[in-house]
Amino acid sequence: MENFLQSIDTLTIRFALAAVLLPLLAFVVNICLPGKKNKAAGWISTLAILISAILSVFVFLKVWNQHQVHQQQLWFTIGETKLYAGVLLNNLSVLMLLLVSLIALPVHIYSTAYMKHDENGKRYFAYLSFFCFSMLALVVIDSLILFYIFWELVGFSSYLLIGFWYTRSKAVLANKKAFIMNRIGDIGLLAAIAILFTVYHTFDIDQLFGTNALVRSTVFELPGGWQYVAFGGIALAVAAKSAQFPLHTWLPDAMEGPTSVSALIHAATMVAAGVFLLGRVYPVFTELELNILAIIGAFTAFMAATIALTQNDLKRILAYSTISQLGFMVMAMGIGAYSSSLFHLATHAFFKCLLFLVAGIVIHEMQHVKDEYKLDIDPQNILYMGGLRKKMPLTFIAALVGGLALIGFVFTSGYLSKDGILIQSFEWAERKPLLFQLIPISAIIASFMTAFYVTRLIVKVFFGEFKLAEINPHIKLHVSDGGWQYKLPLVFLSICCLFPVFSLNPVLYEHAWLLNGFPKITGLDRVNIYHTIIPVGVNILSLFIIYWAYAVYIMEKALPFPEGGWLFRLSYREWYIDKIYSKIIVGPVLALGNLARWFDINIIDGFIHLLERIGIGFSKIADWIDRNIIDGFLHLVASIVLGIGNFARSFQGGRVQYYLFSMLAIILAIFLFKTLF
Amino acid sequence: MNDLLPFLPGLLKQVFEGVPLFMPEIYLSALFVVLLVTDLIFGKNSAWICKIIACGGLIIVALKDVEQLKFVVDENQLFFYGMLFLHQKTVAFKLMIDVLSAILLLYFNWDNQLASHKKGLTDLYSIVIATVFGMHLMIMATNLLSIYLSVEMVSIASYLMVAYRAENGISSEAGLKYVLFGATSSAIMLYGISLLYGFGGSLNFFRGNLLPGLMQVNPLAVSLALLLFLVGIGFKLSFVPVHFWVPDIYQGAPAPISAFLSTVTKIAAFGLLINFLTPFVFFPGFSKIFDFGLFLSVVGILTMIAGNFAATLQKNLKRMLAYSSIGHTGFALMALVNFNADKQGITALTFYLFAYSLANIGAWMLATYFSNTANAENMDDFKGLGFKYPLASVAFVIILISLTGIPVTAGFYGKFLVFSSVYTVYQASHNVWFLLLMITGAVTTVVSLFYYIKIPLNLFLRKTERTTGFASTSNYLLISIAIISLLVVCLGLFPDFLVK
Amino acid sequence: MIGLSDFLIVSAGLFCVGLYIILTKRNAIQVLIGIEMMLNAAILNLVAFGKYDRLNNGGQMFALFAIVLAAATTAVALAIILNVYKKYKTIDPNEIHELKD
Amino acid sequence: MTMVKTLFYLMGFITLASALFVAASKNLVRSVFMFFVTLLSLAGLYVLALADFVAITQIVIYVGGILVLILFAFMLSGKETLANLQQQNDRFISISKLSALLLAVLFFIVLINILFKTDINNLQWVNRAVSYKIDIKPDSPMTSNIGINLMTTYLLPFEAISILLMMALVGAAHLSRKEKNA
Amino acid sequence: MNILSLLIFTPLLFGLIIILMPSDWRFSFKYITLLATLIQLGLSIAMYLQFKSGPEHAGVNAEGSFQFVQKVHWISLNLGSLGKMQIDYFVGIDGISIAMVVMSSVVMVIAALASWEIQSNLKGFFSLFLLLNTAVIGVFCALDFFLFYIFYELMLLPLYFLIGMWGGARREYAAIKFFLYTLFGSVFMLLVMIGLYLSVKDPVTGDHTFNIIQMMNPANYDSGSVFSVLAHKTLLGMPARTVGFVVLFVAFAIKVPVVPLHTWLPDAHVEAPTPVSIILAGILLKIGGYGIIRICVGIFPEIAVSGAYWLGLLGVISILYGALNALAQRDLKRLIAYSSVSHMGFVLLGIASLTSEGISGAVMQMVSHGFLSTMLFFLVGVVYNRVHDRDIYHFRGLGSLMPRYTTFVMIAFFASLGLPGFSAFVGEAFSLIGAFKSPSVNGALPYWMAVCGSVGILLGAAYFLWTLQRMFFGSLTLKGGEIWKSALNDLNTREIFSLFPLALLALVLGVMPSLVFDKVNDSVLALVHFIGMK
Repeated sequence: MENFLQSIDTLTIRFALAAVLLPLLAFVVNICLPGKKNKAAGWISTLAILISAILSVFVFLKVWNQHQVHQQQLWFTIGETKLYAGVLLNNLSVLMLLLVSLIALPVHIYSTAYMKHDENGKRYFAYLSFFCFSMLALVVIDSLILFYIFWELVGFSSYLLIGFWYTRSKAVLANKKAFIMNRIGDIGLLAAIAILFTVYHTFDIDQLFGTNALVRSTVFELPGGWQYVAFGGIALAVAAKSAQFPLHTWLPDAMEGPTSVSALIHAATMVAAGVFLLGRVYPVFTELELNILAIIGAFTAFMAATIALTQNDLKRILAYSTISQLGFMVMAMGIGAYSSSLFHLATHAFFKCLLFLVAGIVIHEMQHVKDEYKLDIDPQNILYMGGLRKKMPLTFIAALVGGLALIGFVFTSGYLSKDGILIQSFEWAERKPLLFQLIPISAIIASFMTAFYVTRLIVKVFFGEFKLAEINPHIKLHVSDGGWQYKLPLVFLSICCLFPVFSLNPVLYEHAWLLNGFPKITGLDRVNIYHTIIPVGVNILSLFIIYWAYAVYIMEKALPFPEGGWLFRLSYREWYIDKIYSKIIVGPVLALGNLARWFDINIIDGFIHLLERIGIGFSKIADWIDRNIIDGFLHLVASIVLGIGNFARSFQGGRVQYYLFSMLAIILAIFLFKTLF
Repeated sequence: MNDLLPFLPGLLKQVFEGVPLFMPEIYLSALFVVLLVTDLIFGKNSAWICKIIACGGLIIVALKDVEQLKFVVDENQLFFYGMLFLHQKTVAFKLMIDVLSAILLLYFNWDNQLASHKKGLTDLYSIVIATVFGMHLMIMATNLLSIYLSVEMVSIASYLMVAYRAENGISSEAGLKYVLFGATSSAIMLYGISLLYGFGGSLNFFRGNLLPGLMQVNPLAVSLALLLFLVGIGFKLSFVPVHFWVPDIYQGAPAPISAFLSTVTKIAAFGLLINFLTPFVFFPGFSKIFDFGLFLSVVGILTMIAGNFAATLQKNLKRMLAYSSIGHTGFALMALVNFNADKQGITALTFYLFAYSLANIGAWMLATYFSNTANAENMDDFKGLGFKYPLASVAFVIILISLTGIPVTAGFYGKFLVFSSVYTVYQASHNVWFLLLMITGAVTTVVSLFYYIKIPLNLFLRKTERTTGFASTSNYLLISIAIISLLVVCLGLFPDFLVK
Repeated sequence: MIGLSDFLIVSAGLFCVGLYIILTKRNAIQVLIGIEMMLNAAILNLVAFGKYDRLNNGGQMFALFAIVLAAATTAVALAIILNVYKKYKTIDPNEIHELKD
Repeated sequence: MTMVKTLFYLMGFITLASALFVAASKNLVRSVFMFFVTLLSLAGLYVLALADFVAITQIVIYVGGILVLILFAFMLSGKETLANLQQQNDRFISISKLSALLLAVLFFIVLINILFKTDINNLQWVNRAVSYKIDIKPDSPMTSNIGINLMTTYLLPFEAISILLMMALVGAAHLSRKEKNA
Repeated sequence: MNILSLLIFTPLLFGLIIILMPSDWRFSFKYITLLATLIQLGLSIAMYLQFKSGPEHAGVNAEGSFQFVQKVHWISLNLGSLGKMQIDYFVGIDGISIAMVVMSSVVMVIAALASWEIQSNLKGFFSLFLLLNTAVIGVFCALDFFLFYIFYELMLLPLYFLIGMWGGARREYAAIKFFLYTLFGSVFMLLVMIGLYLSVKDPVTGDHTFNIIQMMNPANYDSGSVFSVLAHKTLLGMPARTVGFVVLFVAFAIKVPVVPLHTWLPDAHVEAPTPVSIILAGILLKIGGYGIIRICVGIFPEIAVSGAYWLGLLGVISILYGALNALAQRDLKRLIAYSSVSHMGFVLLGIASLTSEGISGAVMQMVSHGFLSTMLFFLVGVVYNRVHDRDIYHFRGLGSLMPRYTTFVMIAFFASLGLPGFSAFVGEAFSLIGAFKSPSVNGALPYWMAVCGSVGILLGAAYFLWTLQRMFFGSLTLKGGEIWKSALNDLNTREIFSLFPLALLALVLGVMPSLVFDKVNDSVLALVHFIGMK
C-alpha cells in the first residue's frame, strides 16, 4: 500500500514535471524551427500547453485536498550546504498549476489567430512557451533559490514579450522599465532569501514554510532588524511583480506588448505571482507586516480604480483595473483572508484574461479599419469605438460576462471571491482602531468605481454608434468575431467566469470549493450581518452605478434602453440626483482620477525618473571622478616623477664648473649635515 | 747605515713570492708591450692584427684568472707587501672584466664612428689593455697608494678613450669635461688619502695600524677624510653627488667607449669599494665613527632617484642609457649594505653587476647598431624601426627588460638577489633606512620601466615618418647582440649557471 | 720643530685656493692649474706626515708617485685641451656646452 | 730653530700669497708665472719637512715639466687666444665668483676646524714614532731609503706607473698628432 | 611528461614553431595557434575529467592533496650562511585552480578564433599570443611563489605589445598605463615575496623556501623573521604581516581591478584588439582574484579575517562604482570594461565574506565572467570590425539588421546582468548570499554591505538594458548611413562557432553549477576551514 502510494506520488510528480517541461520543449523546438514565420510554431506551443493542461488537471485531482507530494534531488553542493531541486505539490501549487495552464491554453489558441500575420510569429510562440515554462516551474518548485530563478525568468520572458515589437521605441522603453522595476523587486527577494538562508541554512520551501515551518519555530530567530529587512524585500518583490504601489507604473506601460500577452501575463498569471509569493511565504509575516500589506493593497486598489475611471485607452483601463484587483488580493492577504485572496486570484485570472482577449479582438479589428482607411488614430482608444455589439455579438457577450464578473455581480465568479474579501475586510476592521476602517471603506469604494469604469468601457465600445463613422461617414465597419480560434477561448473563459465553476451556491462565497483547500481565516469574529448586507448592498449599488454610468455615457444621446425599462424610469425620475451626483461625485471622482493619474505620471514616475537622473548623475560624477581624480592622481604622480627628474636634470646644464660646484657643495652639505646631527 | 738594508733579502723574497699570484697582470703588461710593438711594426694597417692579439690576449688572461682560483680556494692572499689582495671574489671580478673587455674590444671597430676614425684604433687597443691592467690592480688594491695609482691609471685611460676621436668636437668636449671633472675628483681623493694617512699613520688598511689609528682621532675628521676619499671612488662609480659628468660624457663618447665606461670600469670600481669597505665594516666599533651602511643607503637612494627620474625626460638614447646607468649604480650600492661575513651581498652584487653589464653592453651595441644602420640617435628616430630590423628590435626589448629587471631575464635575478640581501640585513637590524632603500629600489624600478619602455614604444608602436634608406649593415654586431640577448634570457632561466 | 698643524694649515689654504680657481677661472688651463694646486696641497700633507714614517716612508713615496701621476694627468689634459681648442677656438669650459640636458 | 721657523713662515706665506695671486690675477701669463713661484716655495716647504728628494722631484717634474708644458700649451693655442682670454677675464661677472668664494671659504673653515679638533700635533702614531725614534731626522739617509723602498715595497707601483706613463704617452701622442689625411 | 607541464608549455612550443617559420606562411599561423589552443583545451578537459574530488584531494594548504603535481629542482644558489636558495619548478592544481585552468583554455580558443581579425604582423601577434597563453596557465598552476611571480611578470610584456601594436588610437597610452600599473604592483609584490622567502623554512631541509603551501603553515616561519605570525614585527610602524598582506593585495587588486586601482582597465580594454580584450577580461582579471584567494588569503589568513571589512568595502565600492561608471559611458567597449569592474567586485565581496558560499560564489563568478566577458568583447569586436565605430549613440535598431547578432548580444547581456539560468547568476547570487551569511556566521562583513552589493545587480540591469534599447531596438538608424548598413553583415559561421559554445557554457553552468562546484567545493571548504572560519 505504501509502495503503491509512493508510485502514485512518483507518477504525479512526473506528470507535474512533464507539464512544466513540455512548454520548454516547445520553446526549444520553436527556436530550432527554420524561418521566421513558421505556422507550425503556434501549433507546437499550443499542443504542448494542451498536454500540460491535461496533465495539470490530473495532478490537481491527485493532490487537491489530499496529502502534499514533495520530491527532490540533489542539485549541487556548495560548501557544506546541499542544494536540492524538487517539486512541491500542495494545494496552492496545484491550484496555480491548473490555473496557469488552463488560462494559457485559450491564450495560445487565441494567439494562433492573433499573431497569424506577424512576421515574427515563431519568435512569439517561442517566448510564450518559455513564459509558460517559467511560470509553471515557478509554482511547483520547492526551493527558494529556484523560486527566485523562475521568478526572474518570468520577468525576463515578460520583458521579451513586452518588447516583442522591438522596433517600436515605446515598446522598448516599456520593457526596459518593466524589467528594471521588476529587478528592484528581485533584489528585495534575493535579499530576503539570503537572509532566510542565513538564519535557517536551507532554501527548502517546505521546511521553511510548510507544516512544521522553521520560520515559526522558536529555535531560530531573525535578528530584530533583519526580520523587517526580509519583509521589506518580500514586499518589494510583491509590489514589483504584482504592480503594487509604488512600483506599479510599469504595468500600464507594459500594454505595449501584444494583447494576447497582456491577457496571459499581465492580467492573469505573472502579475499574480506576487500574490502567490505571499501565499508561499505567508508564515513568515508578523502582525505588523500584514497590516502594512493590507494598507498597500487597499491603497493600490483604490488608487488604480480612480485612475481607470478616466482612461481612454482600452488596454490601459484594463491594466489599471488589474492593478486594482491585485490590490484587493494583496489586501486580502494582509487582512488574513488567505484563501479568499487566492480565490480571487483564480477568478480574476479568468475574467481579466477574458476581458483582455475581448480587447484584443476589438483592437485587432480597429487596426484593420485603421489600416484600411489609413487613419491616424490610436486603435486602442475607446472614444473612436462604439456600436460594436451588433457586429461582434459573441465578443460582446463575453465582454459582458467578464465585465460583470469584474464588477462582482451576482451569479458570476467575481461576486463570490470579491465579496468574500470585502466581507472579511469589514470583519477584520471591526477589531481594529478607527483608522483601519479606511481599508474596507476604500476597498468598497474601489469596488464601486470598478463598476463604473467597466460599464463605461463596455458602453463606449459596444453600445451606441460607431464613432469613427460619425466623424468620417464613408468609413464602413467590417468587423466580426473572428474565427474559431477567437471564439473558442472566449466561450471557454466566459464559462469559467460563471458561478457554477466555483460554487454551486451563487450567493454565499463560503461554499466555494476552492476555499476549502486552504486554511480558514481564524481569529475573526464572524459578524453575520456583513454577510448579508455587504453582498446585497454592493450589488444593488453596483447595479445603480452601472446604470448611472450607462446613462452618463449613452443616455445623453437619448438612446432607447429596451432591456431595462424599469431602470430607465428610475434613472429618469432620479435625474436631479443624477445631476447632483454628476456635480458632487462624478466631478470630484473624475478629478481624483485625474489627480491620481497625474500623481502617477509626475510623482511616482517622476520620482523614478528622478532616481534615474540621480543614478545617471551619480554615474556622471563617478565618470568624472575616474577621469579627473583617480587618473588625475596618476597624472599627479607622473608629474611628481617628472618634477624630480627635472630637478635632477637641472644640474646638467653642460657646464663642467657648475657640475664641480654642485658636487663640492653637496659634499660640504653632507658633511655639515653629519656634523650638526 | 740604512735602516732597511738588513731586511733586504726578506723583502725581495716577498716580491718573488708575489709573482705567481700576479701572473694575469704580468701577461697583461706583456700584452700591452706586444701591442705597442705590433703597432710600431705594422704601422697603420695593424688595426685588425691588434684586435686579434688584444682579444686573444685577454682570453689568455682570463684563463690565467681561472688558474688563480686554486690559490684562493679557502684562503685570502695578501701579497706585494700588502699592496694587493686576492680572494675568490677578486678573481671573479677580474674574470668578469677580462671577458667583458674582450667582448667590448670586438665591438670597438663595429661602431661606425670609431671605425671611421682616421688615426686608426691600434692605440685604443693598447690603452684598453692598459686600462684592464689598471682595473686588475684596482680590484686587488688594498693599499692607499695602489688604490690611488690604479684609479688614476683607469681615469687617465678613460680620458684618453673618451677624447680618442680627436677630430670630433663632441668627443673632445666630453673629453675636456671628463678630464677636468676627473682630475678634480682625484685631487680631492688624494687630499682625503693624505688626511687618512696622516690620521692613521699607514697606507695599508688591511694590515698595520691605519684603522686603530683612525679610531683614536676625532670622528668628524675621519668622516671628512673618508668623504673626500669616497669622492674619488664615487667618480668611478658615478654615484650622487659625483655623477654629474656621466650623461655628458657617455653621450659625447663613442658608444663602445661609453659601454666600456659604464660596465667594466664600474665593476672594477665596485671591486675596489668592496676591498676598501671590508676592513672598515669589520673593524669593531668603526660604524660609530662612520656608518657605511647608512652612507651607502642614503647615497644609494639619492643615486637611484637622480638617475632614474632624470632618465624619464631624456630624448637621446645614449643620454638615457647614461642616466639609467647612474640608476643602476644606486641599485648596486644597495647590495653593499649587506656586508656581512657570508658575503651574500657580494654574491648578489656580483650577479647583479654581471647581468647589468651584459645587458648594458647589449644596449650600447644596439645604440651603435641603430646609429649605424638607421642613423637613429634620438628616441624619435626609432619610430617604426622595429619592423625594419626585427631581430635587433626584439633583442633590444629583451635587453631592456633585463635592465628593468623583469623575469625571465638575468636582470631580474640580479634585482632579486639584491633585494634578498638587503632584506636579510633588514630582518636582522630593522633599520628603517634599509626598508626605505628597498622601497626606493622598487619605485625606481617602476620609473625605469617608464623610460626603458619608450624604446620598444617607438620601435613597435609608432609608425615611421622617415623614409631614409641610410643603410650600412652590421652583421657581426647583430650576431653578437643576438647572442647577448640569448645569454640574458638563459641566465634568466637558469641563473645558477653563473655561480662560481 | 715646525708643528704638523702649520703644514696642514698651509695645505688647507692651498687646497681652498685651488678649489676657488677651479670653480671660477674661465680658461681650462687655469682650471688645470687649480687642480695642480689641490694636488700640491695633498702632497704637502703627505710629505708633512711622512716625516714621522721613516721605515715605510709612505708619505714621501706617495708624494713622488703623486707628482708623477700629476704630470701624466696634465699631459693628457693638455692634449685634450688642445684638441678642444682646435675644434672650438676657445678653451673656456663654460662656453663649451653642447652636451647638456 | 727660529730660523727654520721663520723660513717656514716665509715659505708658507709666499706659497699662499702667490696662490692667491694666481686666483686673483686677471693676466693669464702673469698668473702662470706666479704659479711657478707657488711651486718653488712649495718645494722649499718640502725641504723643511725633511723631504729633500721630493723637493727635487717637485722642481724637476713640476717646474721643469708641467709648467713648461703649460706654457707650451699657451703658445700652441695662439696669441689671439691669450688676448681673448684676458678680455673674458675682465668681463667676469661675480655672482658665481662669490658663491665659489663662499664655498672655498667654507671648505677652509671646515678644514681648519677639523685640524684643531683633531689636535693634529698630538697624533698617537706621531708621538709613538717620535718616542721610538723612527721619525725622519735631518740627517737620515732618506735617498737610499727611497731607493730600496722603490725596489721592494713600492716595486709594484713603480712598475705599474711605468705602464701608466707609457699609456699616457701613447694616448697623448695619439691625440696631438696630426694625421696626414685628416 | 606531466600533463600540467604539457599544458603550460604546449603554447610556448607552438609559439617557437611560429617564430621559426618563414613569414611567407603567415596565413597558416592562425591555424597553428588555434591548434595549440585546441590541444590545450583537450588537455585541460582531460584533466578536468580525471580530477578527483573529495576531502583528501582538497589542496589549499596540504601539499599532498594537490593533483597532477610536478616538482623539479630548478635553481639552486648557494648563499653562504643563509643556506641554499632553492627554487623549485613546482606545479599542481586543486579545485580552485582547475576551474580557472579549464576556463582559461576555453577562453584561449575563443581568443584564437577572434584573432582572425588581425591583419598585420601576424608572426609577432601569434607568437606573443602563445607566450601569453603559457604565462597565464602557468600562473594558475604554479605552487612555488617564485615560479608564480615569474609567470605573473611574463604576462606583462606580451600584453604590452599586444595592446600597443595592434590596439586602437590611444594604444600607447593604454599600453603604458597597463604596464606601469601592473609593474607597480608586482615590484612591491617581489619585496614581500622575498620577505616571505626569508621568513619561511622548509621543515624537512631546513632551507628557506618559496613553496606557497609551506608559507601557509605558521609553524614554518622562523621565530624572529619579519613575517612570522608570532613575532609581531613591524614595518614602518605597522604590523609586518598587515603590510605584507596589503602589498600583495594591492598587486592583485590592480589586476582584478578594484576601485580605485582600476583606471588602466577601461583604457586597456578599449584600445586592445578584440582577442586581447578577451584575454584581458576573460583571464587576466581572474588572476587577480585567484591571487587574492591563493596568496593573500592563503598566506595571511588572520589578516584576511581582520581585514575582511575593508576587502568587502572595496568590493562593494567596485560593484557600485563600476556600474555607475558603466552607466555613463557611450563607448560600448568602455561600458563593458566598467561592467567588468563591477562584476569583479562581486568576486571580492564573495572572498571577503570568508564563507564557503561566498568563496565558491566568487570562483563561480570568475569562471562565469571569464566566459561572459569573452563573449561580450567578442561581440563588440564584431560590430567594430565591420564599421570601426563603437559609439552607442551611433547605432539604433541593429536588431532588425543583424538578428543573430542581436540574439547573442541579448544572451550575453542578460547572462551578464545575472539572469537566472546563466552562470553569472549563480556566481553573483552566492557571492551575495555569502555576504549576507557572513555577519551572522563569522562577522566578517556588516549587514549593509550585502544589501549595497545587491543594488549592483540593479544597476547592472540598468546599463545593459539601456544599451540594448539604445543600440539594438527601435527603428534602424545608423550614423554611417547606407555604407554602414551594407557593412553590417550578420554573424558569419566562424563567429557563431566562437560565440555559441560560450553561450552554451554560460547556460550549462547556470543550470548545472555542480560542474564547477563539485570540483571547487572541497578546496573551498578546506580553505574556509584553514582560515578558521565556518
